[in-house]
Amino acid sequence: MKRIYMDNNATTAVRPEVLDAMLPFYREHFGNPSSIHWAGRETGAALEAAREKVAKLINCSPAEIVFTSCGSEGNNLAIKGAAEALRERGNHIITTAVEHPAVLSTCKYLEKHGYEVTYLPVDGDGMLDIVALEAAITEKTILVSAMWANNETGTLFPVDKIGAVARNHGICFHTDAVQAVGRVPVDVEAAKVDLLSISGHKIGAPKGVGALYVRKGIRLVPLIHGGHQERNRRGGTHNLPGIVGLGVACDLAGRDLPEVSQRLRRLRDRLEQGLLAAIPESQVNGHPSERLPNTLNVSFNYIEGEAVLLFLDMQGIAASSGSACMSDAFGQSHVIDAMGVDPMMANSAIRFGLGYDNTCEDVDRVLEILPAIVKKLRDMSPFYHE
Amino acid sequence: MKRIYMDNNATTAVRPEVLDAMLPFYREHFGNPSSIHWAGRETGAALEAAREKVAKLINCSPAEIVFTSCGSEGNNLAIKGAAEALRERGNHIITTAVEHPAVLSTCKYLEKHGYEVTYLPVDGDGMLDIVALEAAITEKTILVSAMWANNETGTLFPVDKIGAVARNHGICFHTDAVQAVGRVPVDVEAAKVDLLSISGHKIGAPKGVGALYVRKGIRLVPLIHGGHQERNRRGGTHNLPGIVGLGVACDLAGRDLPEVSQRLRRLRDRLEQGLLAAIPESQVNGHPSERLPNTLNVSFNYIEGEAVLLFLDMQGIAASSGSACMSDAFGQSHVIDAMGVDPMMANSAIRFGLGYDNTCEDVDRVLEILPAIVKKLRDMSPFYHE
Amino acid sequence: MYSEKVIDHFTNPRNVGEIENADGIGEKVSSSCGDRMKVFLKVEDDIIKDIKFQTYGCGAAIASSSMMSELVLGKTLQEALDLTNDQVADALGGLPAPKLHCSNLAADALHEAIKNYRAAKV
Amino acid sequence: MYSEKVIDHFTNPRNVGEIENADGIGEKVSSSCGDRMKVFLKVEDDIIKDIKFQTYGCGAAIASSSMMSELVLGKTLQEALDLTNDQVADALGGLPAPKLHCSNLAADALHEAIKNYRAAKV
Ligand SMILES: Cc1ncc(COP(=O)(O)O)c(C=O)c1O
Ligand SMILES: Cc1ncc(COP(=O)(O)O)c(C=O)c1O
Ligand code: FES
Ligand code: FES
Repeated sequence: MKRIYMDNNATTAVRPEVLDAMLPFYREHFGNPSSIHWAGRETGAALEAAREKVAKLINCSPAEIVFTSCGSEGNNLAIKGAAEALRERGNHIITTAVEHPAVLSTCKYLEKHGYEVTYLPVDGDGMLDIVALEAAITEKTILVSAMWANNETGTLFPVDKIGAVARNHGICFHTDAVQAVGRVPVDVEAAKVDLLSISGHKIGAPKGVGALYVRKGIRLVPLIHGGHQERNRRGGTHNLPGIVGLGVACDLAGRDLPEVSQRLRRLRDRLEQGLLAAIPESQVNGHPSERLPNTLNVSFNYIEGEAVLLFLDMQGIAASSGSACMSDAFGQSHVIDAMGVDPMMANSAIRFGLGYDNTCEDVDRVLEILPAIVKKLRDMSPFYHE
Repeated sequence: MKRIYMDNNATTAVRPEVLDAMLPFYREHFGNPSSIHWAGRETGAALEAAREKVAKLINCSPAEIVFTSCGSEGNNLAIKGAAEALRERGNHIITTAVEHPAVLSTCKYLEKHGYEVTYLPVDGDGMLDIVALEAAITEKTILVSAMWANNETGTLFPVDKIGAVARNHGICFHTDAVQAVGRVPVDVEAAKVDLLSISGHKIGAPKGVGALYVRKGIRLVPLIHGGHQERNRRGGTHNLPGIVGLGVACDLAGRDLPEVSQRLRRLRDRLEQGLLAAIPESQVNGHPSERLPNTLNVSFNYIEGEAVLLFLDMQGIAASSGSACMSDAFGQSHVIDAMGVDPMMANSAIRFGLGYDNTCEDVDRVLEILPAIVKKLRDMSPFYHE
Repeated sequence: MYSEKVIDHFTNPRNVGEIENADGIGEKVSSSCGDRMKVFLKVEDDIIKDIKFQTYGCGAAIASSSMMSELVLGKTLQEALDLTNDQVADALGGLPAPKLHCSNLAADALHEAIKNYRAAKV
Repeated sequence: MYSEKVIDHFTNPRNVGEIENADGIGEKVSSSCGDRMKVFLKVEDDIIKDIKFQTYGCGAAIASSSMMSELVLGKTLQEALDLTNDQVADALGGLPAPKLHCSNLAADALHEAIKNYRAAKV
């Protein structure tokens, strides 16, 4: 049975060029880049070369890149770090109801420590209302954290407008761009971003590495105190193989982005239109146009998403319901919920995240299999009557 | 020119068996272990198998292992996490003057947030006085953080005694065992440890992975908030290849420890005795017997350590002065300083950290080269008169 | 994560559907996840002659419904009332901890159907 | 981290040693790191006929001393006084930022030696 992986918003396979570039750094060039001897010099140069590649992809200068261990660390460092550094100026943070748990639970944590957090609502397409953002700003507002692309629906926030509003009010702007970087063009200058989180394993780099963009002049209290690494912004010996991999993945993403995103968009649209046509009472969750090209979140009323996923899995097709990190918890996705989707519709939502390796045959196989699964489950459902 | 790497306290090469075990997890088994489909199931099993291996090496149960990205993260999570969780019981922390920067700068940070920290002194061998520890305890003491093995000198603290004192007083005990695990036997039950930090890249696993042992029942506020990973103690997608590598490295370390530590001790002693015999006015920094078997910290009066390291480096020999993380800073090591070593002697301290791959020839080459380097530098020194 | 038995019952659930003119109908909604199960009974001489179910829920809920129906078909009402949620889960070879509550739907809906059957007869 | 010139001067430092009965001796201790440099001069007709140094310090300090000695040997005292720390660092092909202060020792100790030579002559 051919295995079809369509869960690339959860994580991606490491690209072969990335792995090849990493391999020499495990056993041959393994020195600590902070060391003064040959073993450190070798890796020191590789560290800075990778930094330049990451910087280039998002249009910043290398010194503005802080390497982290994952997107969650980046989000925690950005939000806690900026909140603490700016504490004397205010205690109000604005975020949105549909952020990743790494942002939401960090904000909940800060609420226990004297910060006030506004969670902006979204509309039925998962879109943010920029007027509501402006209205939420008070003179105590020190930080806006709003994601670039939603991991569950793919909806793209108007980051440049958010950035302009924040800049106008002199407020620090963090964006969780873990799903956006490498999938859509990301330019920190154009979007007036101050802090931006990246995660390697969403773009063909390995798990265990990420980066935080920190605009020059933005103060940040470190999350991981320690040595002088990363200009005192992140302690710990550098994960050289991972960092080298992230560099190469950013390089490839920058090079391939126009072509790959167009190809994935075509596949995604084929999948979307095929499913909507074949399965009555189904709907897409997310913005019709302002959406990641690889993402399809779709609901089939009267049945439960997990059951659909299990049947897909038995046929070798890997998809997911919402964020992987939530899948051991119950109930609906907080994202679909916030969009005001009817609860039964929401419960049936499943997410396809297409990736570099997906083909047209993959899509056609899903189109062949999924309608029958939905029918079988609906026939079991007490809510469904043909 | 043969390259000789003797900086294994800074970082080690990944062992071949470890790398082999990791490789399938980059491109074949790359699923997110939190996912319910085949790609997640594959890695979920590997994640738990690795957890068992790490647990076995330090004699704890797998549920007590939290995977981290490095030793520094583990130290930050342990100290900040426990300090905050225990805040209502008190605000006093006891640590030592010779801890790694990841512990010391975390404590300095907490001092800015209402905590009081006692930095216990050490004697001329870098040894902790257990009576001084007892004397420092107040009714507000909530945490003791004392390292198992010092990274610069190799001195081993009497962890079991510290653990007994802490347990008697009902105080949480964290130990930074980054240099100890895999090099000397570590048993969290025998030592009555509550929190213990491990770093992969010091024991033949890759950079970018570590673990924190958290005794059952010990409450900890997370450092990286996010999804439900690691029983809510550490958010972020698991670094599967790294974690698998850490598991295998722990397995190998447990298996080989008696043989390897004996072999390295013999090499280290040969190096130590050879240098002391060949170079007058030299001394060992660290405890004569209670010391990591692989570590030699040695001073050659009248000259500067960095100059010695540069000459060694030109001959292909990688050693270091103190902790790599400090090597872009100036001045003496805070560890050697705290031992009360005369400043000029302290300035000349260099550290050899022997590792798995070192041979007797490696040691003999250092013995052949180093005395001449010291002589050359002494001949240049305004302080030296034969 | 799921045992083979769960997968089997989930993939090929036994006794799915409705019974027209059922003697007893029971329905249960999970308080923790909102999932729902409906049980239809045909009873003769206090014996369950036929049973069907409809389930809106996760894989564990569907498998539990199917297993429950198999366990009580042909049994007396008293035997059916003695069936516990734990027994359903055990018969499936166990369920992952976060999925244990799903098996609750099955026995509870069954008991509800029996109660309604008896109430209608009085 | 270090340029080839630094490595060359560090590995084979020129003019190391002492001059017996030197005409001028200067010494400088770094306030930032405690390292120390001593310069010995032999002067004839206001020209540096011989120069030797002793340095207790890092690689950059040793290379700076050596480069300084080479730069001023055979030069007039005035030319030697005009030599700046920056010129020493530049002649070495630059030094890494945290090591810039090390080159300060060299010119400073030289100027000290000239000062002492002149003071002794008076
Ligand atoms: C004693 C000790 N603690 C902590 C660390 C930090 O470990 P890592 O580099 O994995 O963050 C090190 C090594 O750098 C160490 O030697
Ligand atoms: C939008 C978003 N933010 C943050 C994260 C967290 O990234 P990581 O798993 O690398 O910690 C993810 C993915 O899990 C994500 O999709
Ligand atoms: S999650 Fe609702 S019944 Fe299983
Ligand atoms: S560090 Fe002291 S002179 Fe360079």
